[in-house]
Amino acid sequence: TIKNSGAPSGAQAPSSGKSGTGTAELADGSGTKVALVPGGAHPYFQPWKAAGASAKKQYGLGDVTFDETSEWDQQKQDNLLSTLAARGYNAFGIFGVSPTDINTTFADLKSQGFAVASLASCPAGGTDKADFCLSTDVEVAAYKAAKAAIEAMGGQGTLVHLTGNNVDANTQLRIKGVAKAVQESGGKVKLLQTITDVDKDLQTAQKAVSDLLAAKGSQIQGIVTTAYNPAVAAADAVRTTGAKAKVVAIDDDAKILGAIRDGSVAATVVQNPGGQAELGTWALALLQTKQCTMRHPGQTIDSGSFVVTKANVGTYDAARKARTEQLKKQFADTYLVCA
Amino acid sequence: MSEVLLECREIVKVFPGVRALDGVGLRLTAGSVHALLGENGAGKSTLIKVLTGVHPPDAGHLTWRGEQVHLRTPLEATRTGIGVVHQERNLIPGFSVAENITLQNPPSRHGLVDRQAMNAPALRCLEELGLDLDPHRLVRELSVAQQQLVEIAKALHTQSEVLLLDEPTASLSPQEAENLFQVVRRLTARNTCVVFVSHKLEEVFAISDTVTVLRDGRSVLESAPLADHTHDDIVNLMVGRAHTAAKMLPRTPEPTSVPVLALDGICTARGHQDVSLAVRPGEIVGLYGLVGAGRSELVKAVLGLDRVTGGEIRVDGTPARIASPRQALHEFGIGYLTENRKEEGVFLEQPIHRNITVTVWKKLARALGVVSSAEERSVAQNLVERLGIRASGLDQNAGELSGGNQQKVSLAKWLAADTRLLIVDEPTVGVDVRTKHVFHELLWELARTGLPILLISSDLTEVITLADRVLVMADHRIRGEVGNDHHYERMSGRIIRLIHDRAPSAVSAQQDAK
Amino acid sequence: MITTNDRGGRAGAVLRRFSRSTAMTLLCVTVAGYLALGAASSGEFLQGPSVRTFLQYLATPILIGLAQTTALCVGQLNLAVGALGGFTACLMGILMADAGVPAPIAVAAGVVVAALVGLVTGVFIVATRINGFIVTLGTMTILLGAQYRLAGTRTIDDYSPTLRDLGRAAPLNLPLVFLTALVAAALLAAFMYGAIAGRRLLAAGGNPLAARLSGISTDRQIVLAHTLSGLLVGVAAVTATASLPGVNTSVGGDWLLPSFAAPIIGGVSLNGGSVAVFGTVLAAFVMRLIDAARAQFSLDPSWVNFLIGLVVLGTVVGGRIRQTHLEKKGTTHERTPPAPASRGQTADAALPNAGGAR
Amino acid sequence: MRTPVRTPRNASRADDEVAAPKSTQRLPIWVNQRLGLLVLTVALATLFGILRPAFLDQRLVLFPLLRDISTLTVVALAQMVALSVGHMNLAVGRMASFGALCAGFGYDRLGLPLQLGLLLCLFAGAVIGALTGWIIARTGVGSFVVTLAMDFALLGLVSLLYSALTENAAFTTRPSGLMDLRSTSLADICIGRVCGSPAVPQLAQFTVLALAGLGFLYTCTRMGRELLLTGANPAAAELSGIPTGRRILLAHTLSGLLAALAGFMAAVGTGTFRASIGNDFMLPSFLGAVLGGTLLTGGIVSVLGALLGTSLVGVIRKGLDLLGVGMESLNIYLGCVLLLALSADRVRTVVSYRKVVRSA
Ligand SMILES: Nc1ncnc2c1ncn2[C@@H]1O[C@H](COP(=O)(O)OP(=O)(O)OP(=O)(O)O)[C@@H](O)[C@H]1O
Ligand SMILES: Nc1ncnc2c1ncn2[C@@H]1O[C@H](COP(=O)(O)OP(=O)(O)OP(=O)(O)O)[C@@H](O)[C@H]1O
Ligand SMILES: [Mg+2]
Ligand SMILES: [Mg+2]
Repeated sequence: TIKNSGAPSGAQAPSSGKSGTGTAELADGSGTKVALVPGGAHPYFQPWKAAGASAKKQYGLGDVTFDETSEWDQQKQDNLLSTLAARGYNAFGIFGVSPTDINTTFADLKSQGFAVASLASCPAGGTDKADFCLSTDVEVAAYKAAKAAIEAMGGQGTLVHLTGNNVDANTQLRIKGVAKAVQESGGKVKLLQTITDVDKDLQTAQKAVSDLLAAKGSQIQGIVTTAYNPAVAAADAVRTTGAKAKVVAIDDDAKILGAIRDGSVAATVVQNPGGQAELGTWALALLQTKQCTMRHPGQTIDSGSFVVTKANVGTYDAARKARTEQLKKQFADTYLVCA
Repeated sequence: MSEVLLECREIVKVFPGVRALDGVGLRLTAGSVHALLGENGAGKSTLIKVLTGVHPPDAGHLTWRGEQVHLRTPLEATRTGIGVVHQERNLIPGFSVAENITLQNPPSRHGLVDRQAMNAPALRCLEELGLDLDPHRLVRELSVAQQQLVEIAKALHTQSEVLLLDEPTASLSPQEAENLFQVVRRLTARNTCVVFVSHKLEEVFAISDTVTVLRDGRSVLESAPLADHTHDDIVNLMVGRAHTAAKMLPRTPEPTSVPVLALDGICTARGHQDVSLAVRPGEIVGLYGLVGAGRSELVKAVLGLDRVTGGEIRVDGTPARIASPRQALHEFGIGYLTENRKEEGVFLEQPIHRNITVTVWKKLARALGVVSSAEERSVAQNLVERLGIRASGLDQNAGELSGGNQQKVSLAKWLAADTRLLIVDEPTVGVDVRTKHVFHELLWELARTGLPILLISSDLTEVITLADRVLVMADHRIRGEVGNDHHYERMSGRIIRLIHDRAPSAVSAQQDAK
Repeated sequence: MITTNDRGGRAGAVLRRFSRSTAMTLLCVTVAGYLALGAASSGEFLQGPSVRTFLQYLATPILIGLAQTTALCVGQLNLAVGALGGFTACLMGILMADAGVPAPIAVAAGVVVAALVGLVTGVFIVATRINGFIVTLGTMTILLGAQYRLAGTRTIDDYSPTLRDLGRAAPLNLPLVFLTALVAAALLAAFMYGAIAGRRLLAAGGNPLAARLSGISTDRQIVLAHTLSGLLVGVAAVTATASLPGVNTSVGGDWLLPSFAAPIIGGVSLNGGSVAVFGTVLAAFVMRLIDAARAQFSLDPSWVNFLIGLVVLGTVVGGRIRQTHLEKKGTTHERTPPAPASRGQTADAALPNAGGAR
Repeated sequence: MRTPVRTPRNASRADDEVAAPKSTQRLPIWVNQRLGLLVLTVALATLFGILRPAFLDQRLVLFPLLRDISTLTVVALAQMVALSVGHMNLAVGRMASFGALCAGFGYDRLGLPLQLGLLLCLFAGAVIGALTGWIIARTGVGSFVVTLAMDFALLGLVSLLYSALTENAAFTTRPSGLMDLRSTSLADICIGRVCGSPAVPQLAQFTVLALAGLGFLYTCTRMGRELLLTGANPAAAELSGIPTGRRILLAHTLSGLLAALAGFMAAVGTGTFRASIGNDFMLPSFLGAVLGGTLLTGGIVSVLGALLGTSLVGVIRKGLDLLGVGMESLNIYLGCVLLLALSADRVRTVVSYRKVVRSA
């Protein structure tokens, strides 16, 4: 049922797989060693570990490793990648620490013949030197979060945005996304302040939130957070101080899901890290074995983002799984060209 | 024969690069004053450190009242009954006088310091030394001499049976030294043994009973009665051969020539009033005063380290404004040998050759500021030999030298600098007899070749030996001038009188203020 | 011998000394800044909840500042402040949440472990004679690893509600954690000023050789200082664990620089031998004021950093200009350095003129 | 010779037969701390090479390792220069990022060629350093406080400038030659048939230059000596006629310049000029310098030591990476190996000291 549209005619073996992935069924992955390299330790990436391990088993890959030792430093990440290459890894799923630099790294790896995927974040500036980029659109996710917050606030009021490192391309995109949502409200929602640089540690985040609530608490109706530590801190502050501000968080760490359940967080925008790792590993294996190539090298693929509220907190994961399945089909159908 | 308290035999102590003690013996008997003599670097301080548990000996025995002991830490030594004043000042700058004095066993209640109980013993010790000092003052606010006395008071506080004094009088004025000797006599009357290290042989002969002489880490005379030896004997033993003081060639400074440095009515922020003096080519001007008279401070103000509020400084007859010691050295050719060698004189953690050549790098520098290491070393080597500095090499850190040798290093850099005027502040503090003569000859010769020297010294003999004129300073003012006739009795009488003419009024003024 | 009059004079001298000290300057800055903020927020800043928030977050900077002070007073540095704090916080969290250890025991265990780590660090420094800077850098790295190993990337939050309540409690609007920090500061001050052991510590820091010659084991003081420092970090970790929404690997990540800034701005010298508990506390206040101002005026953090930097540099330069001005006018011999001076000469210059009429 | 007067050779000195103190052997050269570091580094590299032969892979392992070491060595040197006068530079990282900002600005807005941008970067670093030094020297306030304030000011300034000047908070324009500088090694330089090793990045030329320059400064010149003595004892240095104020200024200027150079190298290493450059410079700067034997209190520096200290840490880290030590244990092992290695070195020193003393 799945046709590889646009694939060169002929040389098409009939699909044999139950999943109906056609020739995108991996023939032999035992020579493929995939390294999944996040930018550093962060709860967001934790599903990668399990997804990578299961992909290894499922597709019979030579190895899949998860290495988060890069400590949010581009140079360390570059070093780590070459070390991994020296250790025999030949396919890389990478979250680039610095979106403006990572293309150079991708180009380096590509030039050595490795398969490279940009996972969870795309290089800044439109071009992508990796084979593909499978990520949430950061700007869209932030936009969705802001929308959710505005909705929770009842469509009007004052909003505050808490986020991470100011001088980071992704942060700039998040700021843009939130601004866009605020603008769309047509003046009914006012963005009081964007507080950056509060993701470094939990205490800084908590302090910033408390100070904010102490100084301007009465004016604030909504808080949208697009970084982990501020989200945890904001949820807690709202719960303990009884402030009426609605908090919208990001990601689905256990702590945040708990807060959704107890109501201190109105909504969260979850992304699809598990899907990214699973699909990424699979596609990397196909590319590495030269079984397939990308139809449009450097293509950007949205892995999806979902607004989760108390209502769908129990079910969103199923929706996400479905989305992953659908993505896989799309990969086989349109993004990959397989021999 | 009274009881032998502490005895040591065949003590050996090795430092990398030098065998500081090489089989030294010493016997200390109760109720005596034992002089420990030797040239700079002979090993006196090292022996004292071995006896007080600072350095573990590499070989040898120590016995206390006939029983063998091992002193591993200073605390053990104190507990055994050995008190000590080390050569270098060792006080805690941020603590009060009282607390420093009682540092070894502070009075306490339930582990808390009892500051009230601290004052009485501190005051008692200070009083014994005739020192009127507020026990609450912080030690870092005290002058060098006051700190030295506090250090002695601290040793008195331990009430030990053996008291080792390593050059206690080096920076004391005669009065204070005399006070100290009174204390020493009182202590010996109480059956304490006092070990006395000094380079001032007059003092040694005045108070000591027995003597040990060290040379190159060996005892050449061991615990012998001092009365059996003459002054010259002792010097010969220390030096290792017949020592003859050289006859110094006469010097005739030209009294009418333009002074190289002239101060005219100088007032400073530190309270100097109307200070005038002049130093002419080839002249040695002595500036005498009791400790704390303000001589060092005057020089520092002149060199731009402190504010001059009035008066005029003239160099070679032209009015000059000296902003910094650097300008003084490089523009006016004025060198200043500081009295405070540990803090301001030598770079303890730096090799000797750097310490000496620091003032001449500017001259040695070639293109790109390159200083040839060989040339630097030859300058340093030359001075090391000339001053007889005892070191295991030019690369040894100055901090590892004996006190007197550090003083020589400190002087050496000014000799290297080839200045047009030399201001020397207490140049022979802690310098041994022979070297002191060498220093004196050197200063004399320098003056003979036309170098003017301003000699600040609290050592009256030194001033009378060297100076052409003696200015007397007290309480930040020049009290008068005495032409030197090199006759000790006459001169000392006149100088002391100048000081004491005004002293009573100063004292009463102080009392009024209180 | 000491008359009452004398004592009065001494009290006067102490007062005079204080009026010229760094602490005085800081006190003025704190009061002025606080009032200015109060005025700017039209009084809101001086009201209950704001005051409470303000004080709540003072606990950590004060405690880590004190921890660093104890290390600095013997001339050591403790780079492991943040890592040890984070590690201890995570340890307590894990003990309570995962191992089900009752809160009091977990807290006690945390503090003891922190003190033990300090002890081991001290012993290692003394035994190997490796520079304390390097050793604490090493322990910092190890502790960072251990903290990550304990907590991973999750946030541990299901621990004792009582502890949490205590962490948030604020009788009379004075947060308990802040009071804890103040008590720690008072105890430390009493220890440093009044206890024999504290005096030994300072003696060893002020002049190690002299202390050794007076029978004080500098080695032991170094060990003690690191142990105390660890203990204070442990207390800081307790307050953090109690007041945070949960503990994770990021806790302690931002402690290092503030831990140095507070004592050094407060007047502690890096060379050892000095301690300024009051100054450290005040410096923490000043830094906290900046946070509060940032929230009050909705300042961009970049601007805040930029301004802090400029203001400090400006104060430093301005203080110097004022001083030169005063000196020129000749109205004073004594200087009030705006911050600890690096050169010995300033210390001399600040001394009373002995030659004058007294 | 410039000694002023001839020695007064008189009777008492003419027949001078005073034996110099019996000197024993001084500590042998092999007690030298630098040598210890070198031995340690080589030993660990060999160990890792045996455990994982891939460690000796020139292109994938050694090249990036050396590129890293090159950059961090310059950072350590920047700190070392400040330490030499007994000061600290807490703003090394921020000076680096400021320098990189200026270089990026030059390439992006002014269209400067590679070399000119580098010069602009160095100039900017030197100016900031000089400003810092000037404030310290003029006010006498501790370098810790001043450089901390400078760190804050630059932290803010750099982010403000990046936000104002760029879209992505980074300058992405790359002048021609930049990418070559990033990825070329000595293998790309051939003299006749003989080419260099592919393990040595060309970026290392800056490090070599910095090492040579500072080595020359500290061992051969008057400035270097005066810097050291200023650090060893400021009061004595001032009284010996050293312009301590100017030397402090010089030290901080050099420190700023080297920091900026490191910032440039870091930017070249990753490809763009962005604000996060230098974020992690402070601790390695101290670690490299202090491990190498530079005293925190001033007066003693070791230029080669900075290289060796940085290399040791780099090798340990790389080795652990290659062994596949995960995030959970990496830091634990890193710290332990470092401390163990150093203790071993200490033992060696103590043993040899004892030997010398005993043999005397
Ligand atoms: N810590 C040390 N390291 C190396 N050498 C040392 C050390 N302490 C002393 N020495 C050496 O030991 C020798 C004896 O020194 P010591 O200080 O005992 O001399 P001294 O007799 O007290 O001289 P002075 O009269 O000058 O004080 C000297 O050559 C000195 O350089
Ligand atoms: N650091 C200081 N703090 C307080 N008072 C000081 C300090 N240094 C010196 N004084 C005081 O200043 C006065 C002058 O000291 P100065 O050192 O100039 O005297 P001096 O004549 O050179 O005597 P000497 O050098 O022999 O001690 C003394 O009364 C001394 O107590
Ligand atoms: Mg001596
Ligand atoms: Mg004097």
